[in-house]
Amino acid sequence: TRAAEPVRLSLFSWPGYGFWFIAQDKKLVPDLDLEISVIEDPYESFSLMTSGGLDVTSSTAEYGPIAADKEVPVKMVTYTNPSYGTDKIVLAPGIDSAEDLKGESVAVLVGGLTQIFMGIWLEQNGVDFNDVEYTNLIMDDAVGALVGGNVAAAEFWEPFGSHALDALPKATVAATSSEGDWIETALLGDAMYMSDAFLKERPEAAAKTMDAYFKAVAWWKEHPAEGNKIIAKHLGFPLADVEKVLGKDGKIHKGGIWVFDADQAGRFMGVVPGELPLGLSNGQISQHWETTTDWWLKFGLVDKRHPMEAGVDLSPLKAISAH
Amino acid sequence: MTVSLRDSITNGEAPARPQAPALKRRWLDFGQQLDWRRRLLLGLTGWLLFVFGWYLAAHAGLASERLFPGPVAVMNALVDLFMEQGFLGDVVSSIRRILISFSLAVAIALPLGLLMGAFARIDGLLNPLLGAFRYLPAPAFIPLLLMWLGTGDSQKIALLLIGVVFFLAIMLADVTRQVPASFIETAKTLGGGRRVVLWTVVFRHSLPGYMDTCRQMLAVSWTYLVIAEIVAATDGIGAMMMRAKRFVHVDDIMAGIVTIGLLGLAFDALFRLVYRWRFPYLRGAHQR
Amino acid sequence: MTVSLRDSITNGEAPARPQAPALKRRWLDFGQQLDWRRRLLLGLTGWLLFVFGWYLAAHAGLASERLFPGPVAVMNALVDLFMEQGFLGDVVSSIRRILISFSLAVAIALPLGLLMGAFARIDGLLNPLLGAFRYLPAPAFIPLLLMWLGTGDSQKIALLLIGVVFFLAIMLADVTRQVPASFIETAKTLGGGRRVVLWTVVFRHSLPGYMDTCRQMLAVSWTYLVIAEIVAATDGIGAMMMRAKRFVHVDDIMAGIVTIGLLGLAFDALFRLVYRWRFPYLRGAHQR
Amino acid sequence: MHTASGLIIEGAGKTFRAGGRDPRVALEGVSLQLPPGQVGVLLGPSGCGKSTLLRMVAGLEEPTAGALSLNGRPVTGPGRDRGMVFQSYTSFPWLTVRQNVAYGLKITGDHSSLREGAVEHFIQAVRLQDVADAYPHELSGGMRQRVAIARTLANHPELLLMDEPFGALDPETRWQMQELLLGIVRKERTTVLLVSHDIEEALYLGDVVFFLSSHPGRLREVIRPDFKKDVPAGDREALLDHPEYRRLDMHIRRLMSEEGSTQGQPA
Amino acid sequence: MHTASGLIIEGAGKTFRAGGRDPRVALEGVSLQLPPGQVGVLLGPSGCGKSTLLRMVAGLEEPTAGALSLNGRPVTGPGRDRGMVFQSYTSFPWLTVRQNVAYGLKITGDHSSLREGAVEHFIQAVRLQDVADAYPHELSGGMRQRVAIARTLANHPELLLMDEPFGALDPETRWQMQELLLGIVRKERTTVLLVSHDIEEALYLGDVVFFLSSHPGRLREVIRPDFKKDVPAGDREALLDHPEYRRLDMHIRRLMSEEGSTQGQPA
Ligand SMILES: Nc1ncnc2c1ncn2[C@@H]1O[C@H](COP(=O)(O)OP(=O)(O)OP(=O)(O)O)[C@@H](O)[C@H]1O
Ligand SMILES: Nc1ncnc2c1ncn2[C@@H]1O[C@H](COP(=O)(O)OP(=O)(O)OP(=O)(O)O)[C@@H](O)[C@H]1O
Ligand SMILES: [Mg+2]
Ligand SMILES: [Mg+2]
Repeated sequence: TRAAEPVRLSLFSWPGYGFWFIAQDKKLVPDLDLEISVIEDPYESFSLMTSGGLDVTSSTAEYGPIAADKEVPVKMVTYTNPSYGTDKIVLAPGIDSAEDLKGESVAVLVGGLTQIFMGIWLEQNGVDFNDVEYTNLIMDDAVGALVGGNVAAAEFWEPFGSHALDALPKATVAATSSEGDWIETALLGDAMYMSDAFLKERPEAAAKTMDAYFKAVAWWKEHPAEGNKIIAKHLGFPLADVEKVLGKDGKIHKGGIWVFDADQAGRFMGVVPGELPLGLSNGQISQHWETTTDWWLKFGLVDKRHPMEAGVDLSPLKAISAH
Repeated sequence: MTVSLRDSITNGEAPARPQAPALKRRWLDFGQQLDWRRRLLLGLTGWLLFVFGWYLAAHAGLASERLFPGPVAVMNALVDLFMEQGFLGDVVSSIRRILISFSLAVAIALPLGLLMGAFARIDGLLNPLLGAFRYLPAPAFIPLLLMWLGTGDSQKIALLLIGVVFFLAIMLADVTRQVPASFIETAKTLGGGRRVVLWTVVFRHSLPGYMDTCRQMLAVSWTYLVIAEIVAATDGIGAMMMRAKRFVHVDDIMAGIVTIGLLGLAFDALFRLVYRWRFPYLRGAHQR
Repeated sequence: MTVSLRDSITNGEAPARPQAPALKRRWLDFGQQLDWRRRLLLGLTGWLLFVFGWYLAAHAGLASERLFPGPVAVMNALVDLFMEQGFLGDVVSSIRRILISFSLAVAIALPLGLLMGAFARIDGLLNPLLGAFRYLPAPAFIPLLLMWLGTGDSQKIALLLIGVVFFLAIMLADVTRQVPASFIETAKTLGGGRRVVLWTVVFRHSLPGYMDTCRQMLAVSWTYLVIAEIVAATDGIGAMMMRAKRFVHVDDIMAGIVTIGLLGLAFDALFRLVYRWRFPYLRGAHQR
Repeated sequence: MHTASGLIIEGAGKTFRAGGRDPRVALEGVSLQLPPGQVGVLLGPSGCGKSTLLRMVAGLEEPTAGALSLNGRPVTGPGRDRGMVFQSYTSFPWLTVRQNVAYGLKITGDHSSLREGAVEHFIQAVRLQDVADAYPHELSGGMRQRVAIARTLANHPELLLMDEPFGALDPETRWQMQELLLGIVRKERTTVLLVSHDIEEALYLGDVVFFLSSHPGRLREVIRPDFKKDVPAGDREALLDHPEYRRLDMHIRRLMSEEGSTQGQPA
Repeated sequence: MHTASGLIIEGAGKTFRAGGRDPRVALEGVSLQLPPGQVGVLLGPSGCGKSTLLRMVAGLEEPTAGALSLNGRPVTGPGRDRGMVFQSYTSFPWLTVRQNVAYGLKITGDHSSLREGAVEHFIQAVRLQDVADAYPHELSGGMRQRVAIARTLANHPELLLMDEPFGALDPETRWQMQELLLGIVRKERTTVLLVSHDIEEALYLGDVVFFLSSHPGRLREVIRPDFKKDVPAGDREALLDHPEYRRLDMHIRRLMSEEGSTQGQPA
C-alpha cells in the first residue's frame, strides 16, 4: 500500500469547520493524511498558504476578491455553508432604527463579511454605509463593547448573539441571516480555500481533500450525534455549543448554519445543474463574488474589480462532481 | 589616672531615670525584618482583601455575572476544568513549553550577556542591536515562525523565546557589569587568565543576579503564553482560554488567568528556594 | 638614616632595562572604557553586519520574497508608508498611547514600589499579590476592558498599562530596597522623620535606579503595542501592521517592526541622556 | 553638674536575635556617664560592641536591657539632639557639599540657622570652602568624612556620636581632623562620644576613655587621662612625651593584648 | 646583589586621561629599587599616587612613562609572580575560607602545591583553621583580610604587594598581622612592597621607606631605618624607645605636615 499523502490544512475553532476532524477520525479518504492545525487567525493561515506551509484552510467566504486583488496566491475552491440564522445584527438598547445609528460606532470585523452585512443593512434602511463608524472587533470582544455601551450596534454569530442578548435584555435584533435576502443571497457563509501551489502541483490531492470534506459532511448527516461529539472533542468545545451551530439532526439548522453536501455545493458554485432550497439559485457564487467585490471597493479594501476566475478555482469541485 | 569600673559608677550620683521607656516601635519603619510567619500572614491578608474586593465588584452589578464572574464562579470553573475537561494536560503542556523556551532563551542570552557585560567592545558591538531587538513585538513574527517552523510546538516555543531572549541578554549583561573591578583584579594578580577570570569570577559573582533576572523574565514569558498558544494551538492554558473566549465562558478564561498566576507564584517560590539553597553566602550578612 | 633621593638613585647600579615593553594591550579585556566615537563605530558595525546577514538570508531563498523581504524591500515599504500612506499619523498615535499609558503605569507603580521597598510590612502585604499579578496575560483582559472602557483609546491605554504596571511596581520595589541603611540612619540622626527620610533619602537615592527600570519596562510596553492596537484599531503602528497582515504585506509588517525598533532605540537614547543630565554625580566616579 | 545632665547609660545590654540563629549577646550591663562638654572615647577589641553601644545612644538600635538618657530626656529614637557621624563616610552622593551640610537644617526646618550662615560657617570650619559645590564622588575619603562632620555639626547636636571617624584617613589629615574636632568641641561645648581604634587618638582626644572587653561586651575600665591638664592644649609632642601618657599607652596595649588572646571566633 | 634582581622602577610616570576631563598627572619620574627579601613601605599623603604605583607594579595599570621590572623580567601585565592584597578585603564571597586560599593554586593548576598542603599551611599561618569552612561574610574584617593574605601567600609570589593592608583593623589584630607578615617574610624570603598610612607600622615593618610627595606624586625621600639592626627582632617596645626611631618618627611627621599644607583640592 502507498503511504498516505500528507495534506496540511487549518481552521479556526468554530463548529462549522469541524468536519475535517470527522474526515480524519473516520479515515474517510484513506490515502490522504490530513494534518490539521487550529490557527485562530485566518490571516495567519493565508500567509502560511502563501509560503507553501499550508495547503487548505476553512474560513469565512469573503477573501476571494481580496486575494485576487492583493495577489495573495490563494483561491476559494468552494462555498461550504451559508449562515442560516447564526449571524445577526444586534442594536443596543435605545437604538430603534438604522437612522439612530448615524454617527455612532458599530462593531464589525473590518474586512470580514459582517462589515458587508452591516453596510447592506444600513443602505436597505436608508442610511448611507459611510454614516456610521466601523470599529474593528472580533466577536469575542464585541460582546463586551456592546454590553459596556461603547458601540451602538454589533454583528454577531452564535453564541455571541445570544450572550449579548442575555446580557442586554433591551437590545433588539435588527436582522438575521436566516431571513429574506440574507439567506437568499447567501452573503454570509463559509468557504474552503486552497493555495495556488497546491491546486497547480497536486490537483489530485486537492480533489481528494475536498472529497474528504464532503464525505465527512455526508457521514455527519448520517450520524449527527456522533459527528457533533467528534467535533466537540477535537475543538475542545462543550457539545451544547456545537449543537447550537450545527443542530442535532444533520439537517438545515435554523438559527445556525446550513451545511452543504457535495451536490448542494456544486449547485451553488454552478458546476452541477439543479436548484437549491431556501431561494438560493444555481451558480449563486457569481453574484456573491460581485456583491463582495462591490463592497470591498466601497470600503476601499480592494483597488479594482477582478473576474471571478482570479479568485475562485472550481477544478477540485468539478473533479469530484464528475463521478 | 585609671579608675576601676566600680569607682566610676558609684562616683557620680545615681542616674536620674533608671527605667526609661523603650525605643518607640513603629508599625512601619525602614529596614524592618519580618520572619516568615509574619510574611505569610500579611501575604494571606493581602490576597484575602483582593478576593473580597473582587467578590464585591463582581456582585455590584458592574457587569453581568456572565462577563465578570466572581471568585466563587471562577473557582467552580477551575474545579470543573480540572475534573471534567482534562485541564491538567493543558497545564502540563504549557509548563513544558515555558520551560523549554526559557531554557533555550537562557542558553542563548547567558553567553551573550556574560560577554557583553565583561567586555566593553562586545557590548559596543551588540548592545545597540539587541537593545533595539528587545522592542520588537513578538506577535509580529508569528507569520515567519509559522512558515519556518510549522504549526507544531517549535513555533510556539520560538515565539516565547523571541519574547524574552533580547531582554534577557541585555539584563544579564547589566548584571555582569556589576562585578567589582577589585574581584577581577584580585584574580588577575593570582595568575588568572582571561578565561579563568571570566568563569571563576565574573560568571560566578553574577550568578545570583542572573537567577534574579531569570526569575523576573520568566514572568514575562508567562504573559506571552496566551499569545503563543493562540496560534495553531491544540493544548495548553492559552489554547483553553482561546476556546473559552469563542463561547464567552469568561469564568473559564479567569480560571486560566488564576492558574497562570498561581503557577507563576509557584515558580517564583521555587526560584527563591534554589537561591537560598545555592547561595548560602548571601544569607544573613548582618553587615551594614 | 635618611638619604636624599639623588643618593638613592645614584647609589644603586643603573637599572638593567631602562625601556621595558609596555603592558600587553588586549582587544578584549575586563573593565575597558570606550569613548563615544569607538562605541558609535562598533554599534554601526554591529548593525551593518546584521543588515547584511538579513540581506543574505532574504536572498538565499529560505522563503519567498513576499514572506521574508530583504532590507531593501522593507526600506522601500517604509518610505512608501511615510510618503503615500500617512504613516506618520500612526506613529504619532502609537507614541502618544505609549507615553500616556506608561506615565499612568509609573504614577501607579512608583508609590507602590516606593512604599513596598521602604517598608517590609507593606511589602509583605502587597508583594505576593502583585507578584502573582505580573504573570497575568494582558490580552486576556481585552473583553473586560472593552466593556468598561469602550473601543476608544482608553481601552488600549489600559491594556498597555496592565501589561507593565505590576512588573514595574515589583521592580521599583527592588530598586528601593537597595538604599543602604546607612543613608537612612544618617538622615534619621539628623532629625529626619519618616516622611522626610522617605522622600529626601529613599526616593532620591533610588531615582537613577527608577529611571533605569523604567527604561527597561518601556521597552516591554512597546512589545505590547501590537496587541493593544489590534483591538478596535483605527490608527497606530500596530493597526497598520494588522491591516498589512490581512493582505499578506510582510514588507509593511517588517517596516512596522523596524519603526518600533528605531523608536525604541530613540527612547533608550533619550533616557540615557536625561540620566546623564539629571544625575551628574553618577558620572566618572573613578573610585574602584 | 546637674544629675540628669549629659549622657547617662544605665545597665544597657543588647542581644541580637537574627532569624533562626542563636541569639548573640553583644553588650551586657554597660553603665557609664558622660558629662556635657566632655569627649568620651570607646576603645576595645573588634566586635566588643562599640558600634552597637553608639547606635543605641543614637536611638538606632533598641537596648534589650537598661536605659539611656541625654540631658534628662530618655532615648526613645533617633533625634536631632544626637548627631552621628558614621564610619562609612555617608555623605549623600546626590547632593553637593553645600547641600549635604545644609541637609539637616533643611529637613528640620531650621530656617534661622540657615539664614545665619551656619552652613558656610561649618564648611569653612572643616575647610571645604573650595569644593563647596562639588559632589562627594569628586572628593577624597578625608574630604567626604569632613562633609559628614560639618553636616552633623551644622545641626547643633547636644551630643556628637562618631564611629571610628578618622580610621581610614592618612595621618596628616587625621591630625588635622582631630584638631578641628577639639576646636569645635571647645567652641560649641558639644559633648562627644566617639569610637576609636587608635590609642594615641583616644588619649589625645578623650576626657575619658571607656575600655570595653568582648564576648560579651562589658565596660572593663574607665580611664581618665587627667594628666593632660599639665600639658599645653594642642601640644601633641609634649603630650606624647609625658610619662603618664606612656604609662597609659602601655597599659591600654596590655589590655588589648589580653583581650586579643581571647579572640579568634567568627564574628 | 645581582643588578637585575628584585623590583626596579625606572622613571615611572602615570597620567590619567578620563573621557573629556583634563588629564591628571598622578605620578611623575618615580625611580626606586627594592632588593629581594626586603620590605619596602610606600608612605605619603592621600592622593600622592601610592596605590597607582602599586597597581603599576602589579601590572594592573599601564605606566605612561618609564619601565618596571621584577627580577629582570619587565612587567607587562598581571602575573602570579606579583601577588596583591587589596585594601578592600577582596575575598571571594562565594568561596569558603579554604576555597579562597586554594583559589590561586587551582586556577594556575599548581597541583603540587595543593598536594603538599600549602592551603592548610597558610590557613594555619594566619590562624584561620577554626573558620576554614566559613564564608567570608561570617568573618570580621580582620579575618577577611587574613584570608586575602593567606590566599596571596599560598601562591608563592616573588613580590607581595599590599595596599594599606591593616588600615581598618583594631590595634591588637593589626599588631598580630604585622608579626605574622614579618614572620612569613623571614621564612619565605618574600619581597614585600606595601602602602601604609601609619608611621609606626612603616618604621616597624620597612627595611626601606619610600616617602612620596603629592601633586604630582614624586619620590621625595628614601628612609632606611637601619637602626633596627641594633634592636632585638620583634621587640616593639624597645624599638619605639630607640632614639633614632623617635627622630625618624618626628621627621616623617614633619614631612607629612609639609605635604598636608599643600593639599585641599578635590581629589
Ligand atoms: N544586626 C546584628 N545582628 C547580629 N549580630 C550583630 C548585629 N550587629 C552586631 N552584631 C554582633 O554584635 C557584636 C558587636 O558588634 P559591633 O559592631 O558593635 O562591634 P564593634 O565593637 O563595633 O566592632 P568593630 O571594632 O569591628 O567595629 C559582634 O559580635 C557582632 O557580630
Ligand atoms: N582611574 C583614575 N582616573 C583618574 N584619576 C585617578 C584614577 N586613579 C587615581 N587617580 C588620581 O591619581 C591620584 C593618585 O591616586 P592614588 O589612588 O594612587 O593615591 P593614593 O596615594 O593611593 O591615595 P590614598 O592614600 O588616598 O589611597 C589621585 O589624584 C587620584 O585622584
Ligand atoms: Mg564598629
Ligand atoms: Mg590608595
